[in-house]
Amino acid sequence: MEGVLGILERLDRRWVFLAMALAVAGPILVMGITRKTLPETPTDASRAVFQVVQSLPRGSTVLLSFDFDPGSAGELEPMGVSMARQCALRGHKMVFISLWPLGGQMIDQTIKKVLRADFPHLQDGVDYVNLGFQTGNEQVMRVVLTDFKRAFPTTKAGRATADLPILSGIERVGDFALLAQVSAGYPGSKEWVQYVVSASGGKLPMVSGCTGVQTPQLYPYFPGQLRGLLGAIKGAAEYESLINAWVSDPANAAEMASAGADGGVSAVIPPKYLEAQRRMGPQLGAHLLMVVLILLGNVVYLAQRRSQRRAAA
Amino acid sequence: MVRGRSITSDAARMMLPLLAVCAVAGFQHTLASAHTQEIAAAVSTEDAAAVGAPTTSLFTPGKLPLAVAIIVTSGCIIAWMLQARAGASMYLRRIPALDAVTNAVGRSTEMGRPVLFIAGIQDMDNIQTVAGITVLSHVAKTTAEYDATIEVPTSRSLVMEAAREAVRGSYQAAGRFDAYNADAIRYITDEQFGFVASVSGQMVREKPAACFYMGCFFAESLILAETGNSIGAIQIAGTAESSQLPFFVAACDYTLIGEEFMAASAYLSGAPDQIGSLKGQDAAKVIVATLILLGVVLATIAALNLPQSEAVSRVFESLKGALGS
Amino acid sequence: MMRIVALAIASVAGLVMLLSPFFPAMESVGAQSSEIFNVIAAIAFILGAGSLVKVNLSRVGRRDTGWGYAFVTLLCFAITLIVGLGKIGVPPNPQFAATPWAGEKDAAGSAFAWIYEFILTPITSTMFALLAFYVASAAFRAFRAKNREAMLLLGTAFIVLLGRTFAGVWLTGGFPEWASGLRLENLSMFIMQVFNTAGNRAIIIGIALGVTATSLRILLGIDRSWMGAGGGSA
Amino acid sequence: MSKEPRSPAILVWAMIVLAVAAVVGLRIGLGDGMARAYAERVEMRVTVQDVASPSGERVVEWVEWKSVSPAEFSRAVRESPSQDRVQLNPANTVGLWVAALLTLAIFSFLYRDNPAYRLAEAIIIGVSAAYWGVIGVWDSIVPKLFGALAHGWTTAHILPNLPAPTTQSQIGMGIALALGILLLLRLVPAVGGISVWTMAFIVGITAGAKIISHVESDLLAQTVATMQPLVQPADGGFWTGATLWASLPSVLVVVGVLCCLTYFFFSVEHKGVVGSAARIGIMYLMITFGAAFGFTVMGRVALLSQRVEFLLDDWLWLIDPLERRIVDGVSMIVGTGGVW
Repeated sequence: MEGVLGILERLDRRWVFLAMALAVAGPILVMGITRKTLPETPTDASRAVFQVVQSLPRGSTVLLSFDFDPGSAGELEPMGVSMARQCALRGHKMVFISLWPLGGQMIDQTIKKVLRADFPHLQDGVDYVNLGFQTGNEQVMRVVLTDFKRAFPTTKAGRATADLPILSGIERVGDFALLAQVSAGYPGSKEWVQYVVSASGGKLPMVSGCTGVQTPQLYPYFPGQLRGLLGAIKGAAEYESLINAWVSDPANAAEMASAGADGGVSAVIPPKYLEAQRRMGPQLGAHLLMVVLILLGNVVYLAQRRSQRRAAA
Repeated sequence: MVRGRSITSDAARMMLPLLAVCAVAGFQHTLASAHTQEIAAAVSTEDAAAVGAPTTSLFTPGKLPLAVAIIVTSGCIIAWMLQARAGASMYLRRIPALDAVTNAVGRSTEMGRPVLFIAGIQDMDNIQTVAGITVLSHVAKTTAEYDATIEVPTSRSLVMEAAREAVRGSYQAAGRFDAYNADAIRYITDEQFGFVASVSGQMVREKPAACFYMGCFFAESLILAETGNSIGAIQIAGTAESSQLPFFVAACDYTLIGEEFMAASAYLSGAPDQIGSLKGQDAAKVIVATLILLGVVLATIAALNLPQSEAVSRVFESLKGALGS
Repeated sequence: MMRIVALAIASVAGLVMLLSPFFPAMESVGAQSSEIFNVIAAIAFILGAGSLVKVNLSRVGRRDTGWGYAFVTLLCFAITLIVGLGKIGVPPNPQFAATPWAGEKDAAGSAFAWIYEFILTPITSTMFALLAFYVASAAFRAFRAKNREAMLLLGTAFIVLLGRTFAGVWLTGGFPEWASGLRLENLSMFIMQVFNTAGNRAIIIGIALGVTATSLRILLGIDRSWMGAGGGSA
Repeated sequence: MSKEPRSPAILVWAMIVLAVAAVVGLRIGLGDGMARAYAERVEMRVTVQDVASPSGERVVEWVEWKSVSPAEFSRAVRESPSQDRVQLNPANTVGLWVAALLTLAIFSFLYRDNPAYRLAEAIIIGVSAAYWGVIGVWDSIVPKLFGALAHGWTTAHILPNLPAPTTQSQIGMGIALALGILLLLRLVPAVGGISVWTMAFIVGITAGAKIISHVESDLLAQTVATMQPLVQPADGGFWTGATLWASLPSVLVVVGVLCCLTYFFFSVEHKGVVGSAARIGIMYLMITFGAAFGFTVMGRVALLSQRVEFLLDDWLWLIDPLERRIVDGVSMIVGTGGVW
């Protein structure tokens, strides 16, 4: 026993690093080859996101703000993909915007991955549109409060928004049925809540997905100003699993057919809709390692303290 | 330092005018509540004037609560600054992290290793960077006095300029201008992790004996603190980024949490009026706490089904209105 | 004299910013000031680049240990600058094909985009990924139950770590309904909504007061250390 | 912590490095190889107005290469072996190798500082400093400064659809240019001191603007948000366990905010009642930090996973979770002709 403790006490931190590398790479390799995922039990905050989108009347116009870039795409892209997918399944119209310079590209990727691939009948400009990035951070939010099209005069592709069919009934941000937002930092969820949701007097419901770092700062807003919250990759995986469960349920076959989802009800979920769930594998490995490390660290500490006390006595 | 008058009695004196101002603002809110919604929708943005007819009013409506809040908080701070300047004695509790600055610099001198100072990774338009630069000037004064070398890698060109200005001033004030080396304060790169890659490499090679991280930090906080830990440096951190505080708390010897960091420059200067401003901050905190308690009591009575609840609820709404929501 | 003018500039600029939200005529000053700042910061890059080049050139010139790395830095700096400013390899912008320089600086296929994708992104995101290793080392070394405060910190981290993976569900998912509040995922929610909310709120309020005081000290000219007034005392 | 590992440890590390090298070596020879990027040729053809030409317009033609997955390349070859629409993209293939080697170089810092890391560090400093300089020119100087002060020239050569500047923005950019030049005078030692004026302007606007934003969105908003009723009556009566339970969170929040604020007091000694409150406050803060730590770990691990996925998927072609290399049900990992 003394020997093990001695080793732990003098443990070079490189071994901790190696353990972390294995804890992350192992599950990625295994899950990458077997294509299996872990089951998810969704929390209230994630379930709320699913239900808010689900409860909107068919054909509502949803504003999706993708405020992130490739740096945090690992955590956030699956959220954006799932949001777009659920909106398409429910027949909602989607207006995509971004307040991050590279967000416009993230939107294009999502449109290609979800809408063009699985909902080919949806038309650009009628059922969805990418308005791209706009500089100005909170200033943009202030402008969309009164005049949405002034903040976004053209689409990302350069078309004028003034006569865009999808925006026909939209004058200000409050005219959208829902604000679905994905946030990597500033400007992000907090600013949308502060400048837009509060100013709309609570009339504009908002759901948000954010990185793990931001989650603690956003919890104070749930379930008040934020109707739903996806926290980190875990929230993304929960949300993904909720949609996948809905899609796999034969009871929803008719609705899916009317939404024009390609392929209909199928037991096999395409891998692109399992990304977040797959990434929970390395999370599990790493978290368990962290827990073990904290325990080991304290065992060492307590043993040291006991031997010090004995020496003092 | 001798203990001054108790803060509670000072705060009590502040309360009366404050409550009067709140009452006025609340009254204004109640009067305006009928059309507040429309005004809020229209005027809370700069576009009202641009989109609709230009507003004729000289003042932006709906901003009274903000003005009152700024006047009250600034008033507290200025009032105690003036008191301190007039010679009133001010007690200040010890902040161990700041008391450790001298020791850390002294240790660097003994070991013949440099002191590393990082003023965050944001530009001069972030107030934390400005606060970091003011702390830097105090640390630089100590290094000048102790004849230690100071290294200041920066992540922005403007910060480099400001840091050079501050350090040069400190060396001049300490009478050690000959020891000032502008090239020790240098720009690395704006890129967050490019900066960290360079600084952590530098730390491993030069092994500074003391590391200061004072400013706005994001994810790099832990890389810096862990690298500093692995080379056995004394580390003192201060930031107002609450998401990074846990990492500094876990990996540094001393951490200034939020407001403590903002107070560091005043504490280190030891000048009476700067210390007075800290006491003014405390008075503002008492006011905030009193308002919270008042609001909680009113909200609780309003939530209970008492006969008076409805009237209290109206008072509560006025109070919230006076505070701008 | 120079310093007094500087002090006056700071105070007047600050006062204008402070008053701008209250007067409709001045409302756009806020937005404009951030544009002015961005342009000044971009111009200031000349000074930063000057410092970078000077420090590295002198290393190469003196043949310091590791001067080769300084040379690599200079080379990469020059190449990226030329490629980016010259828009090398940038295809024409389909909408404005007649305008010579209208192509996006980082359009697909350009050299600048290649540098971004295959040099900048891998290095910076791998630096970022090092954090996963450092959190593990910090957890092993620093999260020790030395006192009550440290115990709270590590206990909370423990609950959240477990509560946010499958392990949490697996460990406490069997708790009966009346004790469902103790399930790890619900417990971590409770911590977030109560303790974390309170802690964060107080930090935010404190910072707001701290920022106000710091700014006032600067605007009133009491704290002049930023402009090299030596050690800060007025 | 950074003690040198003893010799058996070095042996273990050497074996790990060898194992990784062996996997890479095996991977190059196995199946359909590894780390290749493909692109599809897209011919671009745009007619633009040109007063110089007799017809009044001219045609601009160029070729763009759009990245496609390896599976798309295999499919294209299968359909028509002689096609040249989809091709190997040499630049991006080299790029994949560069990216992978740089990734490994940075990871090697975890073991210790070494020449590979120092090289990556030297590269990133040079590249990123220039990168941000270039961004500053194309995103700030050109559209804002040139756009306001030399609008005609900017629209003719760089940004054809840039809106005309307002007088206000022209004045603002004039100020910016003047202050920028003052700052650059730093390079002239005789008058360098004047650059402090620019700094004064920046520090002044920062200080003024931050008072407004912090008091408005932080101080006032958070104070009001804390004003919640302490008692949340639940169904089934007032003095019940349910009410008590429902009210607990709001009581804890209010107590917490007040105690944490007490901790931040500077001018009162932390003794007696104030001391107890401050101690409760620090406990709240520690729980807050613990929670933030736990959540942040999540994000950090996600980032590491992304890098590992890059190495195993894009570079080594060991896994294929997104099925980018599956052609007609056969994985290119195994090789379209070989066996795993």
